[in-house]
Amino acid sequence: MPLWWPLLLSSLLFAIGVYGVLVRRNAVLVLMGVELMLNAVNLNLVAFDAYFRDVLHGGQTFALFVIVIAAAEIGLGLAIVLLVFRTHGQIDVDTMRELADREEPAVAER
Amino acid sequence: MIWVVLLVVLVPFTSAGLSLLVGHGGEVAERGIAVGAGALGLALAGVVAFPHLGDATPLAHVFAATTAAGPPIELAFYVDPLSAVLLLLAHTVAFLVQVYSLGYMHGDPRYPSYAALVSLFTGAMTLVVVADDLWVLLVGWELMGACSYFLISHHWELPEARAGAVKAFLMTRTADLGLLFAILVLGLRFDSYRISTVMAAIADGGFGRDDLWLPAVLLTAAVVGKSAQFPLHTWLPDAMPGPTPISALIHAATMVAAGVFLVARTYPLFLSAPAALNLLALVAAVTMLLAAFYALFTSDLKRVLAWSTVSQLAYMFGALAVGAWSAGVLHLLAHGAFKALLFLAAGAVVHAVGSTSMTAMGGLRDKLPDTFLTMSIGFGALAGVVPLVGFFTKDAVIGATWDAALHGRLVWPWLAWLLFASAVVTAVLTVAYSLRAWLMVFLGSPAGADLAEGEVPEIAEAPPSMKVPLYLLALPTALGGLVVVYPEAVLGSGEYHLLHPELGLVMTVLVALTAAVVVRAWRRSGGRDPWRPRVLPQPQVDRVYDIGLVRPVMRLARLARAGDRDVIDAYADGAAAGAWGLGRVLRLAQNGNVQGYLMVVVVGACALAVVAGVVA
Amino acid sequence: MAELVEVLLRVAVVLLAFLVVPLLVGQVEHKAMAHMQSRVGPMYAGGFHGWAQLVADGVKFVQKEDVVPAAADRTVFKMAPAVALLPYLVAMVAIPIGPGLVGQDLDIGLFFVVAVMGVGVVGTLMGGWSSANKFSLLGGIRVAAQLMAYELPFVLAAASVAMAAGTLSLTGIVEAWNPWWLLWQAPAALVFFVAGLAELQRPPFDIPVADAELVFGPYTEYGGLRFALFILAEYAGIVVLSALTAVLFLGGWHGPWEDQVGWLWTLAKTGLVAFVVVWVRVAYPRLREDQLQRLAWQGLVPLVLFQLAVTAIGVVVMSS
Amino acid sequence: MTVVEVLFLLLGLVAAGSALLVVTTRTMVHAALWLVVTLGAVAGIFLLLAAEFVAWVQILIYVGAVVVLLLFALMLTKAPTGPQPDLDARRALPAVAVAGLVLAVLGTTVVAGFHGVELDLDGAVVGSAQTTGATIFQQWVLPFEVLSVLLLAALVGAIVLSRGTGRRGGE
Repeated sequence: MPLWWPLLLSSLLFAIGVYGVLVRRNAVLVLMGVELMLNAVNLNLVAFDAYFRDVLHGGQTFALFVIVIAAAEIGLGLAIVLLVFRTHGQIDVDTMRELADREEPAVAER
Repeated sequence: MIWVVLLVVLVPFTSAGLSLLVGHGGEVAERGIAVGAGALGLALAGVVAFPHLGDATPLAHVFAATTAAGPPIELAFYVDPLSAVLLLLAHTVAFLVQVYSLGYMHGDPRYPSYAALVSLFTGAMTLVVVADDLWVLLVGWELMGACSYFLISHHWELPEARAGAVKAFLMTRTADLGLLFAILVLGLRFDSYRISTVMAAIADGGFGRDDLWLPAVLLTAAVVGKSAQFPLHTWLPDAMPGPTPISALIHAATMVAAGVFLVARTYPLFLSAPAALNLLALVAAVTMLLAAFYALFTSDLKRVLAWSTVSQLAYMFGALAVGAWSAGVLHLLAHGAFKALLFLAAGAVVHAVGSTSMTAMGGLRDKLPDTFLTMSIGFGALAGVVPLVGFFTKDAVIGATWDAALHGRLVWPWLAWLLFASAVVTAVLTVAYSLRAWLMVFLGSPAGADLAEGEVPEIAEAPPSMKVPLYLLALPTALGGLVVVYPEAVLGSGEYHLLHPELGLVMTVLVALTAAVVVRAWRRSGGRDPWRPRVLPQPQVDRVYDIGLVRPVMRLARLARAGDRDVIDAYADGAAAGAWGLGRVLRLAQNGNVQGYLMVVVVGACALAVVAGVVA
Repeated sequence: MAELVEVLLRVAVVLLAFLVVPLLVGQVEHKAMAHMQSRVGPMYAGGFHGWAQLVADGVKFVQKEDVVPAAADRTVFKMAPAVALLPYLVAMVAIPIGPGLVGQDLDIGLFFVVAVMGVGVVGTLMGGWSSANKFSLLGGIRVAAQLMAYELPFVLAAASVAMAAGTLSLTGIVEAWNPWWLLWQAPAALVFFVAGLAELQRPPFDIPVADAELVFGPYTEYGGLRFALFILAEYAGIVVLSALTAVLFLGGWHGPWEDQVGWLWTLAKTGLVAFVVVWVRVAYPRLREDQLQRLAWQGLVPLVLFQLAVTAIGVVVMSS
Repeated sequence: MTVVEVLFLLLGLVAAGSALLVVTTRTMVHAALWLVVTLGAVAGIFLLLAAEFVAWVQILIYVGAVVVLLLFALMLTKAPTGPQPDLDARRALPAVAVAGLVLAVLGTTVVAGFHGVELDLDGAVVGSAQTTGATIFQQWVLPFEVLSVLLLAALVGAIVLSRGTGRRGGE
């Protein structure tokens, strides 16, 4: 099997994940896009692990680490989402713009 | 012993720091610190001073020295009879002022800072007196200027107090430049900043008559400013809004005395610089006469005393200018005693009456008996009445100018004659204004006699804390003439020519005649002012300063400000406006949409990757 | 060719077991529970003790109309029972009955079984959400919360025994088993069993289907064959859990004459555990939601962490 | 075409197709379910690539925990049954462009960089639990410990986040 097959699949999954993160309005769906991206990374790691015949299995090990990090990330992310839902009543990413630089900045008096 | 010297310097500074630290913590503690430190300082000054009076060998010690390039700056002390007497004078007056202030400043909300500044002032004067290094001396010198600024503006809610403080600060500070440059010139010339080293080198000779005129003239300028001599004399009378004990301190023992002290300390330099001596003589001759005239016509008690200080200081400079070192120094001591007495007594009067105007006084002899007694002694000394100290020292000064006029070598003869004439006329005028003030304050019809019964202000004698210093000062004022008779006991053995019996006789006659004239004029005026007080036209010096200095500086400042605003600021404003405008544009991207941000981030990352790929 | 035949044969046997054994468990549940509660129930189908009642039930389920609620998400609704059932079938493949008697001996069989069992809950969630019924939705939420809480002690308990054996292979674990493990791994066994019950939503952990509050939780809208599949999944889950408990903690085929009748020992132990599962349902009242969470986080997790420490110490001591 | 290649292509198609459905479906829960399919297919690919342990961890953590959490969150945030028209923001075109850019950059890189390189899977060391465990606790023990700290931090963070409003719940 050519090495670029899994790599291309990984790229494809990553791009799809990017699209999902960019276009989805619901925060949970955005998180799903993030999961897709993380999985693409894992696929890459595992493919290269197999290609290099790594006796230390660095690729697989780090794929495991990425999975752990993904679990932590999803736990925190969903905690935040639920918090937002409790305070805002919805989890639409588009409407969460409290950080927008909207007002005129105060100009120091001279 | 040398550690005691260090201690005598440190005690006032420590006391000042403590006073500020304790602050308003407690009245008792505050006052205890001020007076206790004053007493301790006086005791230590006595320990230091008495062994060094007379023929004792001077004490010199270097504590530390800088090791940088150039002549070393040393923390060096030097105690000789001159230092010793001035140390005694300064600490005595300072202690008495602290005691006196207990009564005078009672209830003043700013007493802590006041007491601290008095201590600091004393410490600064001590430093000047015992310093053997010119830079150390400069430190004390400038510290005094700063202290005087703060103390004159003690009542800073009064506009004239603020103005007087600023004026004193600016004028003395301008003159101090002379001292700074003199120090630099001397350091360059002699490769040392030690006063004793430099003076010994000058005394050894090897310098032509005109070699040292520059530092000497520079020092003269500094001294003229510090001691309020013409033409830098205008700050001293304007400093009168300060508390009266401060006037006593400044006029008698510290600030203005420092000028005379500096000349006495660097006397070899002046002796080898005739230009400076001539200048000093001229300044003294003009100043003493001018100030006496002002004193004659002002109706403000404190201003009378202030102008008399200027006039008396001119006597000292006159004596120094004609080579009569001992006469100048002794007159400084005598003046310190009786002027401190006069100011403290005047403070008691002002304290009782509530005004400094002599027209508001009169007939106070019965109401303020202690003040009357002591202040009479002070006025008598000022006027040169026979057994009092002022008679002897003034006689010595006039005698010195007479000798110089007849066969002097140090100053031009005509200048010596002018000085002599000035001194005699000033002595007459001094009698006139002293007597006038004395009559107006203590005799005649009481102020407010034309008022109704209930409206007469209650006038009571000062508390003991104010009376005791008056008597303590009256003692040397009355008996200090002995020093002139036996100067060896204080200044060490040497040739003295201080007593001039024939001149003293002439002067006494003149004093009596003048007194008779003044009393007659006073009688004719009905027990009020013997002549109409008027504001004499100032010799326009302030105006000259205004036109020649103040206005150009202000104009320059305005120009600089305009330039700063319209030119320099334009760049800053432009930069700010540019950043602001750019920020407005960039803010459009900050719409709060995380996904929008992310899109930019991803595109940026891709662009970077492409660039990296192309470059690599 | 022989290999292929063997594989096919094994799969066929597993499939057969999968179809038969859960029914046996169901029958046991019916009858044992009935007798324990002194409510005899139907005694007529098949004659003796109504042994064919289960078959009759099956026939009845098949005959019923396939109803899908109008607001439901049809695809998901229909797929949910299959998703719930299949993982247990797959899990059974890796469980050894005797030495060599296993569908597929995997190197990391334990991990495989645990991972696959976790998938089963997705089916329940699908059913709960797609029914478009608030009881179902609430039930689904409870299922998810319960799974989150009990997955951790479940996996950690399995990890404890894996650590003791030094392998993840189920066959290897049974081979490494020693009777004194009954004492050493007793807390892990308890945690594994309790957490497994909770994952299966078996009483007393059946708050998601609490009929007094939520009708029947995620399964409310299901009827006929689909409901039967869910029930079957539950019984299959009991079988897998019981078999795993037996294999991991009770020594599998170890016992007298194990060389000849080892497989029988495994089945007997599995049956015993399955009976305990039924017994527990009858004996204990249902836990409240908060009690459920507290039991998991304040009881089981600390206990199993303690067990892990004990296991680690034991392994180090014995290996030295 | 070997069996492995055929299987890979099939699984890859499934993974890519279901991933596309994850990001395009109009029904939220379907997205989560399609994610399950994607993750399962990727796990299968892991199996093909001799990463058995990673594959089952993927199933255990992702399907067993992450997806359940996602479904849990969807249910708690009252995700409605049935398709929703406004699930996507009105920036699909730029998003497609950006995703396409990413794909172009990554794809050209990997295809150009590894064109003609064969992935030889015969005799590859299967990533069993033993080898993985040995490497994790020997070579990679430091990152592992760092990761444990990270997990602890995430745990604390999640607890704080969920409890924080609980105390202010009265409002």
